[in-house]
Amino acid sequence: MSHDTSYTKQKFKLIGSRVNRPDGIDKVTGRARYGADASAPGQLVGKVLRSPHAHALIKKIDTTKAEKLPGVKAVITSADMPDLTGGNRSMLDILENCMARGRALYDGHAVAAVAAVDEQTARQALKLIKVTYKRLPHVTDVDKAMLPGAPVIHDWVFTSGVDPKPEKASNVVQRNQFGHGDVEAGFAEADVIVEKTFKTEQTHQGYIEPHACLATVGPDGHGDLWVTTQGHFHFRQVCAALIGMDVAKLKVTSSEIGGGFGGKTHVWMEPVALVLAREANRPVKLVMSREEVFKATGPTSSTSVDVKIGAKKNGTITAAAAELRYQGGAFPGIWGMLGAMTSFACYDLKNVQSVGYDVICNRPKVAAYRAPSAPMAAFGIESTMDLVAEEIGMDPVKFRIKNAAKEGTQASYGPVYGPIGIGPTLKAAQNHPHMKAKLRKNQGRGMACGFWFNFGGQTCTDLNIGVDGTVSLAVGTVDVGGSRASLGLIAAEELGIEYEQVKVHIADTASLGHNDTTEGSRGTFSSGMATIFAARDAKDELCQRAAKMWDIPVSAVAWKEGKAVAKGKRHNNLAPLTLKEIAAKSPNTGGPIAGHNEVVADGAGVSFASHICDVEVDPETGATKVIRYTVVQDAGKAIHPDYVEGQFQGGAAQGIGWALNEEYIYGDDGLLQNAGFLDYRIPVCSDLPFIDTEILEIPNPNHPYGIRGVGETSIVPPLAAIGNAVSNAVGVRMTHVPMSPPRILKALDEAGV
Amino acid sequence: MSGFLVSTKINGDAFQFACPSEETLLDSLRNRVGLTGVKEGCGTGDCGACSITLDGSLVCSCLVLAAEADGREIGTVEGLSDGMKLHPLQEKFIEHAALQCGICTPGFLISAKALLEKNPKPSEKEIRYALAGNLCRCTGYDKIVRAVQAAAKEMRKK
Amino acid sequence: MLKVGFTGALRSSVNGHAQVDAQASTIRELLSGLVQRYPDLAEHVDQGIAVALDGEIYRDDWSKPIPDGSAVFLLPRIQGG
Amino acid sequence: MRFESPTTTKEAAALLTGELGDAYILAGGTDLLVRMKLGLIEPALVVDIKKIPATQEINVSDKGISIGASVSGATMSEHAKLNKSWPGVVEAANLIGSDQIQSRCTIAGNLCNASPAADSVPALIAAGAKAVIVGEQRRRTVPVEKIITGPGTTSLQKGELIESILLPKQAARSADAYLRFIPRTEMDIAVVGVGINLTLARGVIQSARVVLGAVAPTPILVAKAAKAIVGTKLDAQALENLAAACSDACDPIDDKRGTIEYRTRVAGVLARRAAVIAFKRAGGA
Repeated sequence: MSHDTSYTKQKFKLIGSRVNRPDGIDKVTGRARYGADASAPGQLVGKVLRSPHAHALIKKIDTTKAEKLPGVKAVITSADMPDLTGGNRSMLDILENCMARGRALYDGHAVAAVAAVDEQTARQALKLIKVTYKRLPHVTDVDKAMLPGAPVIHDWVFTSGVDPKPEKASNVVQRNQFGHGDVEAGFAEADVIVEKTFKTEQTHQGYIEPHACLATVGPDGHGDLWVTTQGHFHFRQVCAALIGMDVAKLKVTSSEIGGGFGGKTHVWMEPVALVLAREANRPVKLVMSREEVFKATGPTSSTSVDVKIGAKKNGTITAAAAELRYQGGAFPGIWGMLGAMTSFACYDLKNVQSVGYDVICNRPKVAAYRAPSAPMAAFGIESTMDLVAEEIGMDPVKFRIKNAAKEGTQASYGPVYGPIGIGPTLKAAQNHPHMKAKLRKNQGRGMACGFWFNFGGQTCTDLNIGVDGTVSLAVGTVDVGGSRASLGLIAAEELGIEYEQVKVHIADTASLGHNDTTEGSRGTFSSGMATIFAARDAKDELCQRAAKMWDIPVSAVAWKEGKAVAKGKRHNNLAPLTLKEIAAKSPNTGGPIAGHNEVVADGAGVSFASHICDVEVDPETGATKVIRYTVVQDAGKAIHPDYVEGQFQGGAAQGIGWALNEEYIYGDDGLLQNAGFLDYRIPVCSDLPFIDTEILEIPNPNHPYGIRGVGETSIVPPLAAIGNAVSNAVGVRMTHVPMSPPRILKALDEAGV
Repeated sequence: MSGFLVSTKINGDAFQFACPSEETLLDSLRNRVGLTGVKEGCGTGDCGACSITLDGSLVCSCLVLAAEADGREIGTVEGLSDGMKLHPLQEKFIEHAALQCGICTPGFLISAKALLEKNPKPSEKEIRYALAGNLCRCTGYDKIVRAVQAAAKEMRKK
Repeated sequence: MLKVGFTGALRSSVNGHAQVDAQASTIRELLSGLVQRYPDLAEHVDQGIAVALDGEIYRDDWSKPIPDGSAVFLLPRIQGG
Repeated sequence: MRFESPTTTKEAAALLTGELGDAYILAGGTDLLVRMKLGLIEPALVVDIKKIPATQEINVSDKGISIGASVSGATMSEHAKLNKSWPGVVEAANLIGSDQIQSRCTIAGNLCNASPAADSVPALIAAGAKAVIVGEQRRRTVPVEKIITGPGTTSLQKGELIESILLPKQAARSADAYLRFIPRTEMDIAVVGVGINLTLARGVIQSARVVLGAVAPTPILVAKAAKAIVGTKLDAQALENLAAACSDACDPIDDKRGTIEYRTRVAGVLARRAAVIAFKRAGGA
């Protein structure tokens, strides 16, 4: 069914109000059930044995002793997970990442798994599995992995996107070039050119809930998977394909999810749990430890980025170029490509070129992390923007405003922009009181911009009206941060009923058609759209029923302000019928009343933000404290402002952690040294100030309520905003993230400050 | 494996369970008592998601052996509300949207309650330091601190 | 008549052209027409592709009409967090 | 694993002596349970000493203040006399972990864990604290600096446990201070720690003890650093000399928490700052 998705400028009654979320009480009382909170009669404990080496041949795995241990019900290796992918290399990569196939590719790569009657037995069984390894040369640094002499991790990887096609395998998966114009000519026109190299270290999404699932597979081939995931429909498809099940026979239920930020868009150990359950013919609960989460799920790329920007003295950028090298872990990814696409997206550039490389290393397979790849590119570009502004003696905000992309600008990644929000966020930042606040000694202010695409995708929603007039809304996009409240507001708004009369559920895969994963800032955008259409579908039916109740033609019935009204002089004696009145009679007017919608929710609208940040640096220790932080971002229409602000604040906080202290630290042995929250330092409460927000509401013309995705963009500017602030505080340009105290002190030393 | 019989009072009710001596109180509460509101985020005392009170003092239940709880009183998030009446902290966390994913919420509530019992009028800084043992990755702590401030105000009225 | 732009690795599958002319009224027509002319593009289309129409990115809806004169760009499919 | 909770120190010592496998003492458990969780140790016996009355008390006497081995950091922070006499020791103990950890962690445990970066140890050594050690046969009192012999190792014999830590009576016009550097504001392990205890006479530093943590395999008492400030009113030159002596004494490693270069430099910075605090506390101007 096709619907008009365009923005209607309607006046809202409920949208924009700060109602309590429907799952609030469950979550403050401990009743909400997350990934590890489910149990099944007779369940076993699943555990995974992991590689202690960065790169090694697996010569032999002897499981006989483990199998003989009383209480052990299944022991599996890759031999129990045959390749059923039919030559689909990217699916085989997922399978191989779940369980090593002859070679361990990183510290923590799964090599075997067990299911046993309890925790202690499972632990002991792992110890009884004897693996014979032959260590191979490894590489964990992106620049080193690209060098000609580097150990080549996969002999089947030949760089794509280069001409001529390479004859030798390498760690470089692909080269992607974006841009337009003639950068050489552009640089020749420039009065000032700044060229700089930047590095960022690998970070993890750091969700507090470790991956967890409860898997059951019966002898009839039917399976059940309870799992913490951002996309249970995607998990169903991938798991079914990898282990050879019929998609319809595998029911996946998404538990409450304790944070994901992209890290729960990919399967890691769920297929392993299903295979264990099938082998043991018992339910298997598999919960990762925090150490496993760090070592064997999907952190973001470490990067190395060269930026070159040229400008005229009047502030016009004449050319901009970047080369971006992204470490993608042990399997091919698209992260360098995304970095290259997003790098210059904020600006209106005549001559621009960005080249992204995706590079394989002996590290865990990189996964999406909130606006994946954009923060690292922005760190390089936005730092260089400040340097250019300084060189030409222009205020960095003015310099950005002068060059900001606008409607009609050809984006550096290709398309021509429609109406976009970068200009307004910059203006709002420029006028924000934060910009005028006084700074003290050792304090500095910085700002930076950020961009993210946002996308929509496949969505399917059911709206059922009970005989008492209350509404049950079933959606298939996992609620990662309060979207049920927003969707409840949307359903109530559309139907003209109270918010409290709507109950929103996240349906399992057996109860609803396919929904794409909650990623790309799409949850509220796409399920919001499907909810509106499902409600409109239900309203058509409500009108039908009202017509029956009145015994008049349906053409004489309209839906107004939450009621069915009879049109025309002949019927003006008929009092309007409320949804509740119509619902009460539904058993006699045709049975249950429902609305349904399936849609590809496209047109999510690109998103921009400008952040302002003040820091204080202790010049003797290099410690940086963020003392004030402001996020300005275009949200389209903010359905529930609290949760929009929450997304802005959460993204900024993650960016601050990344900028200052978070990093994967590998030893020369290729082993991860800080796989825990003690030494992988995410911000604690006392590290941060209140994070101010300013929501700009520039409606998205492609959504009936004007919604844009808001979840991701806020992580993009902080790295550069803090880098610029530190530079303004102590006069030293930081080019390596995180700007940890030792790095800052070293930079100060080298600069002789 | 040698077992241990633990007699406790949990959220006011006497409760007995048997467990292996090496089992943590966190695992016992979740797997033997059925109180899954107590969460495991790290198992090493770094995230605070498993915060409970033990004889009134705030601890990470992952760093307590279940055997140590013998004869002692345990308080968890499940015991925070008084029947249908939510604790002011619970109310304010919902009102202020102080949770997104909610996995850290039980731990934050227990820590915040411990703080407000000791210090009914904490400054922002005191709140931030008292909650530094509880990691939240969603909110940037902004709305959590505001919710605790609001709850403190509410509780002082009573 | 439409002008269709190519970036990234897609460009090498259309003989290195930055832009080609095409005639199509929907995304489906556009893609099938292009794949016929440039067989190397098929692999990318199979893996997933995004089409930008006047700046708006469409990933799945192949029935989407393309107004004449639209600025069309073929992009690799993106992932989000 | 066997779990025992004896009620006398002797009994505890006997249990530890009698166990053939790996035996561990449980006081606060904030290190022990982490090591068990990470699979680094698999105890055959754990002896919980919290039911031993002698380990639970803080006792003030003419000799000083005795802190039982299972007294938590939180309990220490609530003891008025202890705070008044040894603010540096209390602040060092209170820097160990979050409020959750504070309810459990002990300074005796911090000492026995023998981490080079233990926060309370430099402060205890600076204070001249002694450990009261009980074995099945004998009881001995040993200066704290003699306990840690290397990362993770101590001079305690099999079957011995610490019953209490004894802080001497603080002399007149004396004070201590402890500072550490961590990248965040809370929840980290010290990258550098400095404990200083000093005594004034007519505004001049008469004696001092300066101890560095996390810059060598064990906390180190730096005599040269003390010498740099003794006889001074902590003028700028004295502070410079103190910083230089501390940096000189460092023998750190590069690891995930800091570099050799960084630790060496910041040891001097923190020593200066800690000395100023202790000096002021002691009534110096």
